[in-house]
Parts: sequence; structure tokens; C-alpha cells
Amino acid sequence: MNTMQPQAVILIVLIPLMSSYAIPLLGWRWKGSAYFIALIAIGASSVCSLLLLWTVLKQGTIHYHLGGWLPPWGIEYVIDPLNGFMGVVVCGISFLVTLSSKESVEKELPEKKVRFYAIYLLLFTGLMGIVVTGDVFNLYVFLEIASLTAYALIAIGEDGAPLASFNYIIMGTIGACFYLLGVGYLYIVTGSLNIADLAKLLPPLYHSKVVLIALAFFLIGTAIKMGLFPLHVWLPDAYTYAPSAVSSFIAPLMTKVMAYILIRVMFTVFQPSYSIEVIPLTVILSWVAAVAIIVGSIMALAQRDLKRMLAYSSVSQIGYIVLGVGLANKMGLLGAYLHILNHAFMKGCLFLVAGALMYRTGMRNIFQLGMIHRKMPFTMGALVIGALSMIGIPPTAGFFSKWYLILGSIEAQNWVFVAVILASSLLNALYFFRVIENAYFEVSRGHPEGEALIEPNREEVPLSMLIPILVLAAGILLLGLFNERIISGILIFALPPGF
Amino acid sequence: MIIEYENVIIKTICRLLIPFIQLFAIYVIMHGHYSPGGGFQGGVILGASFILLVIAYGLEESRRRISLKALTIYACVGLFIYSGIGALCLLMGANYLDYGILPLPLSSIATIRAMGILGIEIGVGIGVMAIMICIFVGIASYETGGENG
Amino acid sequence: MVDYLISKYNYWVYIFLMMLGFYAMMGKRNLVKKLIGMNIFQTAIILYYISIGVKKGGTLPIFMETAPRAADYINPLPHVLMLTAIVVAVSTTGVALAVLLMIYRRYKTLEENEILKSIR
Amino acid sequence: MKILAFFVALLTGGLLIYGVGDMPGWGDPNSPPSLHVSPRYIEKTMEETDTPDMVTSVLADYRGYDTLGETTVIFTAGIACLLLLRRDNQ
Repeated sequence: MNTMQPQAVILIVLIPLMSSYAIPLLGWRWKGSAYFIALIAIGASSVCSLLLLWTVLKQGTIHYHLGGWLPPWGIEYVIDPLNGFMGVVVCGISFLVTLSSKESVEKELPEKKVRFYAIYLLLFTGLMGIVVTGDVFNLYVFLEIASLTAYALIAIGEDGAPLASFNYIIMGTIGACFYLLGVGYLYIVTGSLNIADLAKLLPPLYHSKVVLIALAFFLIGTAIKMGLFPLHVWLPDAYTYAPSAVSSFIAPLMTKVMAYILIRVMFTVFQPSYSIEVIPLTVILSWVAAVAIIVGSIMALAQRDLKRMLAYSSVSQIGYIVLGVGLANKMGLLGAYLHILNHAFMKGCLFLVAGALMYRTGMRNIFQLGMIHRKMPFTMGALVIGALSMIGIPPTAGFFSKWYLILGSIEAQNWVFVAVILASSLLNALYFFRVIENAYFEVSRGHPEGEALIEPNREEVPLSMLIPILVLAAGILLLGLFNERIISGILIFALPPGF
Repeated sequence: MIIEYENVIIKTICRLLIPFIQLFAIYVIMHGHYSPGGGFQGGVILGASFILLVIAYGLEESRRRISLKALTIYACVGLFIYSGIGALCLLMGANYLDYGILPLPLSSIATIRAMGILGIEIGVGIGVMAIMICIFVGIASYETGGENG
Repeated sequence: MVDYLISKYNYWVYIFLMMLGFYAMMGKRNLVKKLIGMNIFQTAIILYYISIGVKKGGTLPIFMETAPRAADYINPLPHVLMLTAIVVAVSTTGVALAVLLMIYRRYKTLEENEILKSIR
Repeated sequence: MKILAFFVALLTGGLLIYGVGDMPGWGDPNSPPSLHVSPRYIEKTMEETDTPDMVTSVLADYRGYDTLGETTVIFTAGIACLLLLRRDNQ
């Protein structure tokens, strides 16, 4: 291994971190520079993350010792296939979303551009820091960077945004503090903070009550952070009222990264056998997830605001990921990994479409979209692809992750979950076809809110917004076609040992 | 909203106290190697001295002396000192924040590390001071409107 | 039993404080009181960590002799971790206060009930 | 709402009290945190970093990256306050 590749591990976080300090400095003179600095930093980080994934798959796990101190004493960065995969997902989606943010930020927040991009880049830094770290406390620090920036970015939205953000602050702080408490409980029985070291020290202590409580608090904390069903109350408001550039950034990535923390804690810090056999934790998780899938879909059906509908659909999709984790067999876990990737693409695409609609027409009510395909044909085409994928129609990506989840449920001999997945696909079809119907056909007949508000002249969004939408939509199709290769090339190596 | 009070005693006492507070803050930053203290604590004390100035002289008067723009720049510079020292180690060929590699004319690696620690403590001190004043001035000068504004 | 309770008194104190804060965060209807509850909650966790670091017979972790033994000094690591947690708590409070100011400007009140009433 | 909050707090407190059973007592010099990682910080601080204050040497050197993150957290808070409450040019 030459010397340059290991340094890419730190550059992946360091470049956006230092660039975010540079934005207020340079933005003081040149306001327009903020966007380009953010874009270049995320682009550089993406290159590093691709390089790392390639290296990891070829040469195995990379360890990077910060400050030159050996692991239990210092902090280390560990890149294994799961990390590398998550890093590429986060970087890729962020890059596309950032690319599209220019126009909508100009329109929605013209006077806050510079600081907006500084905070935006810090959010990206926080997410990447969570993904690459190999130390539980370092993870907490970056978790807080990501949370604080998310609170601030949500609060600058419209209407109820500050109140939504305040609720998120309260819930998010409970979540983060529970995580910190879990770290403290593990620390008091092992004396270590390093993930690899903890994994080595914990097995003899599995009978201890402290370890059990630590795991419980880790789980509750991350469940709050990722908006798992009974603890999702902050999520719909926050996603709805955030500026569109922000909601299309936070919605695909924040909850996925939190799901990554859950997987990391359950299967790396603790051995899979503990989470599965010693306590019936995975069973509880998968039942909660099943409820989340159904409730999220039903709540989405009741919404008429496009962004709020997508937010509730996120609640249900988080349920899929957690269901895959909770099944705790090979197929289920592969389905969860694949769904992290697919859902990031789908939600990114759909929220960008919602942002584009807001940008061009200022509308979010799905009953007012009548005949909008004449005005924005490409955007609406992307919406259809995203919606089909959410429902799970075969050539799109969404089908395959659901397929693996169903295989996992069958392998676990649990027919209820199969029924839940199928039923929720049906509900997804109901609420997405409502949108498509309104967008493509005559003004929804007889609906009181359905007025012909759209002039039928062709007026697409600017190219900087359209290209990311189309790339994500094409990505959904490509992921569907090449899902076999992604699984056999990357994801199969990301499974925890023993699967 | 903090307004200016015509009180000679408060202003005079503050004017007398602030240099000593700042001196103590710099002592806390610099003496972090030998006693409780360091960048955060010293930075907060340094920030508090400026906040005392704002409280005693009112926002309008102090805004002439401290501008938010300058504070933001100070914060960025402080953080650049920290991450820059780390990045310098990276450029010298060691891992990030591995101060031992820094080219300082000192006898042992341990002493060079101590100097590295001092460097980042200074960066942290500057950054924390600027941010503390930023948060205070930002929150204190926000117009909430209405009669309570 | 009494010995048991006394030997672990630090945990009882932190659990009591933490639940106090937790209750305030969920049960109180005033947003500032929720924020104060959040501070108590975070401080309780800081108390827990600091109490881990204590060693009976240990002194404060500043080097004094020529040949230090680990048992003579209390554990410095929890102190370091909690410096970070304190800074995080301060930052969260700062951002939350800023958000509260925005809420106040919009609704002219900080009572949750009144805000919800004015939204509907 | 208040009753629900009270019971949730009670339940969480009960969980925490349940966990205390297996924890080392207050000030136990043989607890795992005192034996595993921290002895090196105490014994090697002069040798490796020339800094008598162990908290400073751990904060800024052994776990210096955490401190960078922590400084970034407070930087975030400052910029976030300005983002929320002011316009760019103010």
C-alpha cells in the first residue's frame, strides 16, 4: 500500500472541514464563492471516498491512527467495506444535491447564502465523520456536529420551521444523550472507547446488566435520531418546513447514517450473536419496524402536502431498513444495505422534484398539480421513476431491495412480514398514483382544491437543478439493472462475520 | 436589547477590571500545561471580558469597537490555526495531528509535542473567544418586535 | 443494603437529576422550561462521567513526582470527554436560544399551548 | 401529557437503576476504567508529551481529534446563531 491512499482517509473529512472554515472568510469578499467552495469540497471528498472503497475492496480494511497514537489510546479511523460503501453513498448524493441547491438557495435565502453554505458543509462533514470513525466517542462528537447543523438549517425554513426545529432539538438531544449514556455504560465496564477494542473486551461481559442497558440506550438513542415509528414525531414537521435545498439533503442522508450507527453498534460493537440470541432484541426491532412501515404509509396517504407526504413515506422506509436489520439473516441484511442505497437515491430524487416544483410554481399541494407535465416534462418523468421505485415496480431499484427483504422474511419463516411488505407496497402505490394522476391528467375532478393554476407553457427548472434530478432518476434505473453486481461486488463483503 | 446606562461607577470599574480579566485569560491559556486550564477555559474568560464590556457600555457603543464580521474572521482564523497545525503534520509526512514531526529546534519529540499542544490551545482560545461574543451579541441584538423588543 | 446504597451514591444522584431533566423536557409546556430541563439532563450525564473517573486515594491528574503510579492519580479520560460534552451542551443551548427567539418573534409567546392554538 | 411524561421518566429511571447493579462502587481504584486505557495517560504523559497536566495532554494530543471536533461544534453554534438571527451583510 503506498502512502497516499491512507491519507485519503483523513482527507475525506478534513477537506470539507477546512473548506467550511474558509467559506466565511472568502464569502466576506465574494458572496458567490460559497456555493463553489462547498461543491468543490464535496467533490474532492467524493473522489477520496471512491478511492477508498476501491482500495478497501482490493486490499482489505484500512486503519488510520490519528496523531500517530495506537488505537485504544488514540482515535483511529477504520474503513471496512460497509464504511466505504456508506461513504460513497453519502458523498455521491450530497454532491448531486449540492449541485442542485444553487438556484433554490438564491431564491429562498438570498441574504443568508454564505453562512448557509458554511453550515451545510459542516453537516456534510458531520455525516462523513460519523461514517468513517472507529471510536464511539468520536462518533458522538460528529453526531453532534451533524445534529446542530441540522437544527439550524431546519430553523431557517418557512412558517412553522422554528417550532419544528425546537422539537427536533429536544428530541435530538435526548437521542444524542442516550447514545452518550450508552458509551458511558460501556466505558465503565470495559474502560475503552475504541470500537475494535470494545468488540474484543465485551464478550466475557455479556451476562452483565450494564451491557444490556448500554445496548438498550444505544438503540433508543439511534431510533430517536432516525425517526423510527413511535419516536418519529419530530420528523414530518422538520422535513416539511425546511428550505427545499435542506430537506433534499437531510431526508436522504441523515436517517440513513443513523441507521448505519444502529448496524455498527448491533453487529460490530456487539457480536451479532448477542443481539440475536442473548436478548430477543432483533425480534422486538423487526416488529416495531413492521408497525412503522404500515403506520408511515397510512399517514402518508392522509397528507396533501407533497413534502409532508414524502416525510411520512420516509418514516415507512426507515421501517424497511430496520426490518432488514431486525431479521438478522443474510438476505434481510443485504436487503437493508441495498435499501439504504436505493432509498437515498429515491428520496433524493423525490425531494429534489418537490424542491423544483416549489421553485417553479411555489406549490406543494398535490391536488393543485393538474397537468403540470406539460410545463415540466423532464422533472415529472423523474417523479414517475422515483414513485415507481418507491412502489417497487420491477426494473427500478426499489423492487430489488424489497425482494431481498421478502426473501429474508421467508428465510426467517415469518409470513407476517411478507404480508406487511406487500401491503405497504399497495399503500405506496395508492399515494403515489394520486400524485401521478394529478400531475398527468385533467385537474382532479370535483376536488375542491383542484383548480387549474398551471399555465400550460413549457417552463423547465434551470439546468443546474434538472441535471441532478435526471442523474438520480437514471441512477434508480441503473441500480435496478446492476443490483446483482452491487451485491456480489460490495455488499456481500460488508456483512458482519458469521453471516 | 441592552441599552447604555449613564453610570460612571460601573463604567469605571469595568474599564479597570477588563485588562486584568484578559491578562488572567491569557495566563489560563498559556498555563494549561501545568495547571487546570487551556484553550476553552481561557477563551471563554477572554470572551467574558468583552461581554462585560458590552453589558457595561451598551450594544451601540460596543459595536463600534467589536464588529461581527471581525469576530467571524477571528473564529475562522482560530480554527485554521488548529486544523492547519494538523494539516502541517500531514504535509510533513506523518499522520494528521501527529505533532512530533513538526520541524522545531527542540531537543526531544516530547517537547515538540508540548509546543504543538500550545499552538492548538492558542487557536482554540482565539476561536472560542470570538464565537462566545458572536453568540452573545447575536442573541442580545435580535429584534423580537413588540413592546418587549 | 445501606452499604450498597452508600457505595454507589453517585449513581443515585445522577439518575435522579437526569430523570428530573427528562421529565421537564417532556412534561413542561413552556419552551424555556424545556430548555432548562435539557440542560439539567445533559449536566446529569456529565456528573455520571466525572464520577467514573474518581479513585479513592487518588489526587488530581497533574504530574508531581518523578515516578507516577496510575493508582495515585484519578482517571483523566472522563474529564477530557466531559470537556467535549460541556462544549456540546453550551452549543446546543446557544442554538436553541436562537431558535426560541425566532419562535417568539413569530408567535409572541413561548407557551406551547398558545402557539399551537394560534397555528390552528 | 404530564402523567405520561412522568411514567416514561420513571421507566427510564428504573432501567438505569437496574443497570447500576453491576457497576463498580464510587471511587473503586480497581474498576475497569482505572485499569485499562487510562494508566498509560498517567504514567507516560511526561515521557511522551512533556506536559504535566494529563487532562491537557489527553485533550490536545492523545485524543486531539476529538478536540478539533469539539471546537468545530462551537464554531457551528456561533455560525448557526448568526445564520438564524442575522443577514449576511449585517
